[in-house]
Amino acid sequence: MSDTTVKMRDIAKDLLDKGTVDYIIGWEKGRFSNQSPPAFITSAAHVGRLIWDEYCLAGTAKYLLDDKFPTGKIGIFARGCDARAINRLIQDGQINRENIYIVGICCSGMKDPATGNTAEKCQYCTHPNPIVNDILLGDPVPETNKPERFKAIEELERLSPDEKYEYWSKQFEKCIRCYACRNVCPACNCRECFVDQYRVGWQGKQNNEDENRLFGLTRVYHIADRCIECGECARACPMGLPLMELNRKLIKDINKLFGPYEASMDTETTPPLAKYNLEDIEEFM
Amino acid sequence: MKTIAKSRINEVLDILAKESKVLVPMKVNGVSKYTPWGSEGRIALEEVNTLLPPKDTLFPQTEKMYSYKMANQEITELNIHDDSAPQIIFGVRPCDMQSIKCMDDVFLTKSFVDDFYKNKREKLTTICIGCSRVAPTCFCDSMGVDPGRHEAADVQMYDLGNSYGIEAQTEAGQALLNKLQGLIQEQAGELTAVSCTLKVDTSGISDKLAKMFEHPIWKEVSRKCIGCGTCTYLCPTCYCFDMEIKNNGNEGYRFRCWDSCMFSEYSRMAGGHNPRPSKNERIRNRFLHKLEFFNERYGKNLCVGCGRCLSKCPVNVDITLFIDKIKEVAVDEPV
Amino acid sequence: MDVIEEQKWEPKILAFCCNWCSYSGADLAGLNRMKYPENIRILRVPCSARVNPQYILRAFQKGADGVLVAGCHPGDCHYSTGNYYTRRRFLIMKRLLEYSGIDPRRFQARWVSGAEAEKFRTTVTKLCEDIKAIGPNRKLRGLK
Amino acid sequence: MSQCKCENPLVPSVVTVFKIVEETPDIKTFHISTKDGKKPFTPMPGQLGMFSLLHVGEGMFSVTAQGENHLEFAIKKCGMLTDALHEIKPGQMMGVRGPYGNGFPIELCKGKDMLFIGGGIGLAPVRSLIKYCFENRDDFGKIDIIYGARSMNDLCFKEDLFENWPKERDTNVHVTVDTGDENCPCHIGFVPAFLEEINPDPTGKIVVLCGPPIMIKFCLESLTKMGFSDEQVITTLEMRMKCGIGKCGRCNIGSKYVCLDGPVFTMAELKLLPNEF
Repeated sequence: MSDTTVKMRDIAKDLLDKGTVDYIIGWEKGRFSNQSPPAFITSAAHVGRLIWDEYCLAGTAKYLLDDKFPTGKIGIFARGCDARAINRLIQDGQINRENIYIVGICCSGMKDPATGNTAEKCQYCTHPNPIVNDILLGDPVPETNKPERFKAIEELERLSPDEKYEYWSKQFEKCIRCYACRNVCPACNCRECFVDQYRVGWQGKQNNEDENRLFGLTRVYHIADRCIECGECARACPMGLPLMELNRKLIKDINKLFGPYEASMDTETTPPLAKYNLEDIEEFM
Repeated sequence: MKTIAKSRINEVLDILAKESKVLVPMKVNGVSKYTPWGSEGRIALEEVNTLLPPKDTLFPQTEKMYSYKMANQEITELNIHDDSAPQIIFGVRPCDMQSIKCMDDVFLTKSFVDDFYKNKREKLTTICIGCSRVAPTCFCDSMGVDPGRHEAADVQMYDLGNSYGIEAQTEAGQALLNKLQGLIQEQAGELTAVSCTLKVDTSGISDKLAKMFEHPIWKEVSRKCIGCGTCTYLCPTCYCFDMEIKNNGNEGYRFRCWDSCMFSEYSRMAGGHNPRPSKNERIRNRFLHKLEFFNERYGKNLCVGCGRCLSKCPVNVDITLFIDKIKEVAVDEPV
Repeated sequence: MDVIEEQKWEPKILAFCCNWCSYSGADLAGLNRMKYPENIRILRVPCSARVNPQYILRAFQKGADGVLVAGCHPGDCHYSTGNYYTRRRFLIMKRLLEYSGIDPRRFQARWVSGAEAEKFRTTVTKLCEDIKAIGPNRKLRGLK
Repeated sequence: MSQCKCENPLVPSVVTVFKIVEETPDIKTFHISTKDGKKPFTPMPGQLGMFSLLHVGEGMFSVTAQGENHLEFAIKKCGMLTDALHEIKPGQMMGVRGPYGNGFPIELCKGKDMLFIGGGIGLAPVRSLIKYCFENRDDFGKIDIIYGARSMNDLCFKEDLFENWPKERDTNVHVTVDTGDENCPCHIGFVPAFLEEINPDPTGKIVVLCGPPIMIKFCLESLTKMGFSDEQVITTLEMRMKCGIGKCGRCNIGSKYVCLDGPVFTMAELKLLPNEF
């Protein structure tokens, strides 16, 4: 059992015993050794279920939406990505910072359950240390800007329009429209998704490459300036669509056009597409 | 026993593909699924199970039902769409074979017969390959499926190492074997029985669940569900569908497409009322459908133990853990 | 599309025009009897910022061969700042469309004031010529 | 016109709407028959038909009445399809398929006194059985009809309520509205309260109850108080139905499918089902 697991359980026990939190969201072991899904611990007697290992891949923050108006505080274990996700939800007016107690965990990356290598979502992580927390576990992990995370995007940009279209056709052909990408995404926090607004008819229900593409492109644009690069969408996708190649394209462009910006590093900075600058680049003259 | 050398499988498929579409487990674009023989991709018989189930063959994710044309108030055309054609599905595993049986129950029995399904089913020949090894997520034998064979297949094959044992189980299967005469040898072969490493005890679970509709366990089980449709779309037996229209000016078509009981929109009525408003009710409906409701109606579980949802659920909502948990619960405990 | 249909093909171009400038500009073009291609279908919107980027995708999906978003010049927005947001949004959207493989010539955003009838005409004429040159759009069509 | 001859249960047959009656501002009754003037199918009272405006969508509605050569559907405006339906004019062609569902248990009702309770559009399914009773008047005892709507304007089937039905032998029609002024010709008050005022005798009686959920709830309480048993009360359910033939899976309540095993249930049957509707 790792050192962090022990500390995690101690903290959870303490928080639950003292009544600081009503319940705490962390991770537990699944059926198999390469599964550590989210867990909800409601009493100090069950803190032994909590675990911290290299398979704690799933995000915890999105669950805060299931309990927007809690009776007491919600405890939550948060890695770097979860902390930014929490900021995201706060900034989007979904949850209240006062309602949550954040136990930050400095995270040195998780493993892909299928291969045992570093998970893709962690490979390009720029903020492994929780930027917002009430208490911090573990020693901060060195952070780098990882400009190499845009390499795949640059390569794609070099293709001709038809080649690009072909590439994305091959990807969207695979999509089964299970909406796992949307449901794990902390930026996808609309009360009602455009997909479900069936009376408006934004999205056809038939599964074909083009409807799938319409979904993919619309979703990525919806979260354009709010994507926190947690990589959950691509991880959750059962069909292995490289969804972060879409998100990062927008992030790259936003940075280039409107200046350096990282979503949800705080809860105050207005996202770039929700503001403007008189001096913005002019291409539409 | 009649056998076919593994090295000659491509020839087998070539022969079969002359007369009808042959679907083979292939890895295409990183996804393993039943793919028409001859298309780009790599044959993936070594994988225990394909990522996408074979249900698409009989019940496509999007299926055109009929097209229409209108002129003002008048309907000038209404044409039923039937794209059924002879198909052979090769290399179906016993669990997926069982799933076809479940779908047969749904679409072909109980007062109405679904013609779209029936047309395709009647033209389908199934070739099942018994499993010689199992994946850690396999639990078909707990669901009453023999991993080595399935009696409903037209042709049953057995993995004998360097060759496949092959036998016809129906007339259609025999007709198919007749076409392969030149490739079939007579050879002694030893069948090795396999069993799943993952076991669950499903005895009496249906009756027990029948008493647990209001049990607090649902809240606990559903809590980590994120409400996506991965489990239902990868499930070989989930057959729920929606029917929608694609209209373009004066013409259009009506299609049906897979739908998922995990989606909030699924049970919402026109007036806005939703009998299953939260994931609590939705998870309950899915698990009860798999293990109780279907049993009551058709006398079998709607879970075949293929293990796809176990490995692909983004948050590992695990039906086997659920079954274990149900076993432990005392039903009479105060709610 | 077979060969004969291809020869008969005329592009369908959808132009979102803001009510206060570009629509007036188009109107003025009409009043002045300026001739511009009949391939343009104008859809009047209260402000160019009203144009949800998904409308562009939807337009292509429903059969448009080209899409134009036209609004007031920056600084002239009837609602003071609407077109500044438009500018940001479509800078990004344009690049996303291009990235997903849509020919960048098929989507354009332009500032056209109420007095710029001539600019409206040249813009749509040019757009129409461009689209005619690259042929019918087959992408995003939901035909498969 | 190419019309399909085969009997695919998921494909509608083409019918023409030849008459539209505006019952209330938001309820219209549509009279349909096939192109050659026939009835598309012959439903039992309480059975359903899938009604489709091909370019908009399909919806399941109960057949409210049938004639020699036509079917009638009363439809309230409350969604995408019904909004579109309210816009159509006589002569419109559309699709219909059916009949679906179990219908009212006629055998159970035969020889009994009948009490019909309807609220708003809830009279539509009940009306098919009321009409059946009058057509086979000798098979049934005394008939009471209690019907309520929000206001005088919202009463549907006014001709039946005020002209046709009261003339029938051994029949009482009680109409109430939620709100009305002193000139209002009918009773003012909610259906459950009115029911208690009328205070019917449970002996040898079958109650058919249909209306908004809240009305059903309070009527049931009143009926139980008056001594009606669950076996005596019949109601019909609303559920989201798509295929109508027990395949698509969305109208299930437990292992029952409303489109096949329902929509008509006795209260006793309903109490055995999981509480999820």
